[in-house]
Amino acid sequence: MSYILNRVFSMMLTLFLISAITFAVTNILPGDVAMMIMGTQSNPEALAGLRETLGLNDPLLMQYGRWIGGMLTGDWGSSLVFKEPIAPLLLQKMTASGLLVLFSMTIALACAVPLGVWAAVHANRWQDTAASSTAMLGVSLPDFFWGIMLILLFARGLGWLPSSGFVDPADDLGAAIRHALLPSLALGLGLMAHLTRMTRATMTGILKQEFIRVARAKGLNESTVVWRYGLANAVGPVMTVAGLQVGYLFGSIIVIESLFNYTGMGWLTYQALLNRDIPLIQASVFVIAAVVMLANLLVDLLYAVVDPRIRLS
Amino acid sequence: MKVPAAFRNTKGIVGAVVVLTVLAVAILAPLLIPADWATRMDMRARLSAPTWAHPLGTDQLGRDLMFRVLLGAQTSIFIASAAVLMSIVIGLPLGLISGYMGKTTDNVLMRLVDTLLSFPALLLALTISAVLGPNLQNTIIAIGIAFTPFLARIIRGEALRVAQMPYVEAARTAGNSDLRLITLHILPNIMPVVIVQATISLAFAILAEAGLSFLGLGTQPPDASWGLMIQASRDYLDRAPWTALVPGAAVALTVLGLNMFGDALRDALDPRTRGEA
Amino acid sequence: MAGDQTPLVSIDKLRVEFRGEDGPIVGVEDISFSIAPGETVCVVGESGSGKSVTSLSLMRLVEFGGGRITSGRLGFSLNGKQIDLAQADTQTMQAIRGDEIGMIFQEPMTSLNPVFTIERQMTDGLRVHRGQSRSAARARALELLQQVRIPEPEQRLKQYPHELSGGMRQRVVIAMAMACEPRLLIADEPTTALDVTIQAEILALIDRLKRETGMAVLFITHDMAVVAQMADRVVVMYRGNLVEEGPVERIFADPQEEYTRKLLAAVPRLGEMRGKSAPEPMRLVGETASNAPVTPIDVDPKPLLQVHNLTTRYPVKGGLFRRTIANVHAVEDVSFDIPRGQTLALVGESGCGKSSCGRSILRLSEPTSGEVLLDQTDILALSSRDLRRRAWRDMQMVFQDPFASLNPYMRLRDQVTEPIRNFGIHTGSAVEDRVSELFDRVELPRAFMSRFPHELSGGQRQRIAIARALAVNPKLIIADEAVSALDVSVQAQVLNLMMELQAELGISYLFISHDMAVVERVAHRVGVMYLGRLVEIGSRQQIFENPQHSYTKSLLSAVPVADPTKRNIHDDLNFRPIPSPVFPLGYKSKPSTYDEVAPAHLVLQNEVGLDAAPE
Amino acid sequence: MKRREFLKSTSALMGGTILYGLGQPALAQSEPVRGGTLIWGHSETTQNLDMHQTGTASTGRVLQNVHDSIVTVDKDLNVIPNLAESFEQSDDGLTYSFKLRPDVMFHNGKTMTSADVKYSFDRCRNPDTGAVNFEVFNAVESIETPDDLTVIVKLNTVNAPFLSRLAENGAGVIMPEGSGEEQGNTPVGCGPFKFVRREFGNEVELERFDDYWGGPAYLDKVIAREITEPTVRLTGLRTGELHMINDIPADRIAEIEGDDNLQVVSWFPLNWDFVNFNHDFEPFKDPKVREAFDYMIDKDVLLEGALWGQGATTASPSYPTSASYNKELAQRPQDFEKAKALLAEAGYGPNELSVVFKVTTNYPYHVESAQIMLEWFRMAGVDASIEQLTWSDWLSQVWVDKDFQISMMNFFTLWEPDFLYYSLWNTEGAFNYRKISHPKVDELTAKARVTVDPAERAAIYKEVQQVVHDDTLDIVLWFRNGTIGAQPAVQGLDTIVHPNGSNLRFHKVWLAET
Repeated sequence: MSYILNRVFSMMLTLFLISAITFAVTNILPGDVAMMIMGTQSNPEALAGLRETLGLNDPLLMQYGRWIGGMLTGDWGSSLVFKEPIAPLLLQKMTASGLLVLFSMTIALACAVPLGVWAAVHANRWQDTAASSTAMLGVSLPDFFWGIMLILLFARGLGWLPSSGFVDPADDLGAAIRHALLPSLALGLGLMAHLTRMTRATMTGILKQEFIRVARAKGLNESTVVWRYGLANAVGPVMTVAGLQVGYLFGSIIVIESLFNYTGMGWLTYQALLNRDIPLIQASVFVIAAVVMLANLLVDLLYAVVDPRIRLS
Repeated sequence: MKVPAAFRNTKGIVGAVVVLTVLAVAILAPLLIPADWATRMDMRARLSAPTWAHPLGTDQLGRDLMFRVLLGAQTSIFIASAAVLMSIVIGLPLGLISGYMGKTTDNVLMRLVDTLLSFPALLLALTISAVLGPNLQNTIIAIGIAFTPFLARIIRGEALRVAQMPYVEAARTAGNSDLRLITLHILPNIMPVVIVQATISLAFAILAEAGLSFLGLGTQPPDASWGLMIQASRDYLDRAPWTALVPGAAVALTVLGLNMFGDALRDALDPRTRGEA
Repeated sequence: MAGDQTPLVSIDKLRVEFRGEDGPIVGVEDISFSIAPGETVCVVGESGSGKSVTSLSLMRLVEFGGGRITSGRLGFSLNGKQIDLAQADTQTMQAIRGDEIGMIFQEPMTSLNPVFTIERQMTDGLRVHRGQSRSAARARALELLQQVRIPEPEQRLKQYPHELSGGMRQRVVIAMAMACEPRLLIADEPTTALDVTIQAEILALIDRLKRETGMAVLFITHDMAVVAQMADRVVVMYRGNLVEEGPVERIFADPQEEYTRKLLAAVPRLGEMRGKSAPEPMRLVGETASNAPVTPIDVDPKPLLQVHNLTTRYPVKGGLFRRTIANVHAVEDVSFDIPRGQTLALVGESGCGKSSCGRSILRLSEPTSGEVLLDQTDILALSSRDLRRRAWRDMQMVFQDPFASLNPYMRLRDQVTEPIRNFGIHTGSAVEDRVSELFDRVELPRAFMSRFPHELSGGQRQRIAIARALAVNPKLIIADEAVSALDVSVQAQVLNLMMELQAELGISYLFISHDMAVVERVAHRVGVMYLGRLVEIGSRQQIFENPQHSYTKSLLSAVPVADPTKRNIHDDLNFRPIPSPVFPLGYKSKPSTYDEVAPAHLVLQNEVGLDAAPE
Repeated sequence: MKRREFLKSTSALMGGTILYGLGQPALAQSEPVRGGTLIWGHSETTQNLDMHQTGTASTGRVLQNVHDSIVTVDKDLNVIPNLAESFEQSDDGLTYSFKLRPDVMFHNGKTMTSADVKYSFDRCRNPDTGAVNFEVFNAVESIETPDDLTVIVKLNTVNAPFLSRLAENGAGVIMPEGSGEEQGNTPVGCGPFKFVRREFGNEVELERFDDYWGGPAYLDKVIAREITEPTVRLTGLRTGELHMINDIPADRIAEIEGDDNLQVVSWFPLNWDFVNFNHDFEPFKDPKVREAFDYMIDKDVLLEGALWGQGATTASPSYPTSASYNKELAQRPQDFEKAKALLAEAGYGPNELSVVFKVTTNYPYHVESAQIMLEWFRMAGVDASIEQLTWSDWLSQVWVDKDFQISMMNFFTLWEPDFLYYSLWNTEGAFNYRKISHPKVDELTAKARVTVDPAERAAIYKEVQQVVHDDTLDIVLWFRNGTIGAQPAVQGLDTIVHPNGSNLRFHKVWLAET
């Protein structure tokens, strides 16, 4: 219990730091929202008026205070460029991206774990070389390149899946899944490759442990030894790596969502950045960092579930 | 003469050959091929499929993809190396100090690093790039900074481990100052990890440069960089897939080589796996 | 016990090879011996002798480590028939493992799967081999735990391995191996990682189980004392070959082979120094010359090192803000003196604070309170600059792990040169001369100077570590388990070197060790530590011949004697587990008070531990 | 005849936006039918939906169907009544009276009155609103509403372009009184379609407004899917996911035109592009240097390279069919020798001049153009590099801070020449981000403002163009085509393009049964 409390407290502190960094960085962004809103119609007079209206002339600390206060009280403000209230917008986009992250993680784990274990069992033999090489190729290609290839193959070539767009799962679950599939796959391939390598490395280490020898000495068959005794110990480390990859995924979605016109968090953040929509940048960057951190917290807590050693300390 | 351990397996050899080849291309291509060959346009041969005149085809402005990919190696490799170098220059002292000093210094630094780690590296690089504006130097800075927290984390962990080794304590009782301890006894012992990490970071940096260029924030046209080439190919994919495949293959090959070499290096340098692979 | 029966195991011309980078490496070259039912065969040898490979081959587990049985027979009598395990298929081997042959390993800490409960790990073998239901298997597991004398077995079944102590875990591992009542138990260094009192318990347990069930035991060890205690027959191995085989009494009394003699000679036997006042060098075959007692140099009336009320506590961090929530009382009110040219040994089991004590004196760990005077200089009062400049000129340390105590990226010459230059002891060409002299002194060829540590063996590295410590002409060397990681013959050589240096240079040692037999040979005075306190201190004779504190007594009684005629390991031994050294914040420890039972022989009066119960 | 010449000759005959290359199937139009949902693959993302505040064409393109403005233009670009039944301008040019239609309904069910007009004008001119067109009302002194259907706007000085400006995108739009706050999210107007919802970044849904004063539209709904990737948009059209798309990738038009299953609507012009010099940058202070750069550029090849020929080169930025279009003006041909000579005259030897070309990624074809030009610059001995800027960075660096050396921009075809020439080239002009200060241009553009006779005025503007060209104040490149690709079922496409060339109107578009 105190372990959880401790983690939660530490999380709050990190969240606070995240908010401060986010705010600081977004405030040194060049260009400003007033300019963006007025476009080519900008002139100094109108800009000044608009800046005043938007509160861009207040001292930074005041703006930060207002921002953090708003975040805490649930008033996340509105996008300056798009005029949409931010909170529901982020919720919707996070759902979209969450779907991608979830899918790609599922795809990646479902492939990576068996492959990694298989490679570890046959360490330094052709099976290992084959699995490791496949994995290596996966991490070697930028995921947008995978995306391009997938579009060419599945959308243009075979016509099985839509090449772009996002459908709200609440509207049409089937369509939502079909639209999420290609971007997830593009994200998942690189991820799978990485997780395969990690699983292999972890399992290779575990299979050298004494308790594996003990299990064999008990006369358990090899599949029990590997898949029960071995894998049970790999779950924690692999999960941790998978958790860390959530951060990587949230970086990759910026490119992938833009490629697939999948309007999720990555797309939104990129749009916000392009448009210098400061409140939206702040909120989305903050939310992404917070979600990444939460994902890791969740993994840590789950680790405690799968590994009794953590549970007690 | 002993063969360095990293070259004693196929993976290491293949990786090293690929890395050296790419390096050779990056260094030699600009010397052997006139720079404007990468930007020379031929409006009559736009999006031309591979032909004798253009062995790897041309892009939307009729520029020869073979020359672009060869000359682009320099840009991609230079940005990636400089960015990794920068992250090491910042991350190494940071990690060393944090790991060696421990206590409050460590707590504060690592809290900061952990916070930065919550920001996806690409997002961080993208934001920094947006702050600084797009050009070669800023791309390097953006990727460099984005990679630093991760590197600092790893180095700190390694420094912490090494600082507790008996030989460091022995060196301490041998009258070494903190500075000498760090530079003579800790640093050399974490260098294998730094080198391995640098190799692998290099692979990631190439991908990151490609990603940034893909979003228009990396290398500036008409200079050729692999990421930029893939970005430019986006609108012509179904018509001229080679515009994506050619630079994509170059990225893949390089990153593959770096990863293989890095892996072999890790196996060779890590005392725990030494002599097993 | 046996003899006329057909042997249970008959190993014939076993050869095992491992895949190496430059072709196969021979693990075992040519081994033949047999084990009769109910017999304990000890395979003994130093590291690299192939003793573990032999046992793993018998289980056909060697294949999982990259080994291959290239020739030879592994006869095993199964249901009255002899089968060749070397040719057996996977199913047969799985049926035999855990059922016919049980096996226990060296590391109790890693022998159990950390994420499964004890029950699951104890029952799965039964369910596989005996097809037992969950409840039947559980009942059998309970019975086994009782058999290996684990208290509160019901409780244990629900626990995870990390919740048990090392000794307890090894008992669980043994119980697991015993589950299907195997006819052969292979014990591969089962007590090496354990403290001496726990070792005694485990050895006794294995011995009792063997007698109760009539199974045969193949016992792998490097420790001649353990062999003396356990074996019916002994197989001595060296570099993959069998050197000598015979009944334990004959091997100890009349070793035929040179190697066996050397091995036996180097083993110190507890009690053999009875009646002698001064330390004596270790016996080494062929080096009878140095067998003379070390001439004690003139003892300075003033002690070199005075430690008064030394206390070192480590904070346990936790909770919000990572505050200190408790303290580990590593060293608690310890006082002693070391005269010039003498050796004080600190003994005790792991976690007793002996290493912390040594480190605190050097201030590698910062003491909480107390006083350390080296030649009347108050070490604890020195600034970190003076500590470096002055204290460490006079005091040096030799660490346990020879592989970790040298910087792998520095030439040996530079590692020895470093202190000379740093302390400005010599300059110019004198430095080089001094280094050469030091290499000579620790009996290493000068050619080694330009080598790197990985090119040296463990014993050679430890010599470098000693040379490095000697470089500053220290008055005191703290040797923290300095010979524990070495094979016995190497250990003896290094110990002799240290004693020679003492006689020659008048160096004092703080000799920290868990090995009572070694301590008996090298120490002038002995301090016994338990839970951070010095429970008894006195001259070597006082401690070994007239121990007063109950802990000292139990410690001494647990040490196996390397003499098959003096079997002192009995199943009636029952040692109290060591209580936790973690104390709540603000816990007021009582000062240590001692009875002086004889001149300079002090025995602690205090109860030790947080909830110290009366003895 | 080259297309460019064809356009030049026909533009004199035809008024307004020229539709050409209408796909064959579309010519065989069926009878209009009511019903159906049209799915449009929109090339851009809508932003702030407040018609007053939004400055982007993308949003206007959609909202044009939700809103209606008080006056509009016909295809000859004459200002004509719209929500105002009629309008009058006083002889002194200071008073405008609008007589409103009595039958205009807002989507909220209210009938439009003069109060709504006053509200809309007041809102737009209030600086706090942040309206992009607020300067249209700069000269306005008062807005009076003597009765429900009369609005009288009084100016304090003459502002000849006032009416024309009201016919533009945002300024003349009438919103129901008090609706300002909700406009950004849920725009309310009196146009043929009601705004239903926007799924941000994804799609905008519009629904027919049955009480539209101009008669109900045919379509039940219009869904504007925002698909910014051109190839993705095209795939959507091909697979039938989309009924129509705007902005066909330039390189694919010929291909789509050849596809019998699709129709293509191209029109001319969508906008015009020019290359900008910063007149404060030392080398560009010398007209010779600017002229040299003009000689480096082959406009036809550039058009082919950047836009795959989808447009027509021009030396005049005036609306091609307008009176002020200077047909006499010819672009300078590419001539490196001349360029080098001019540079040498200005004191710059080979490779002594180095420039940075700032270009915005908002217009990918600008990036392509810049790359092509860069090659030519280098061939003429000028060392040049490109800096790609996001739209907002371009605005802040080039437009506002005027921190650039050479750049490129496009403008919507502005049919009101004062707006065009005064804003862009007068020293005081609002769009003079190039720091141009040319006494002759200043004089002429000021004179035009007070010149009443249309022919005389046109002549002055033609002279302005001549000066702009002769002294190479900027390099005017071309008019760019607008394109729509559609399924054969989409009918009434001849009415879809607003005379301004940018907006799309779905009022008279229907989906034929197939």
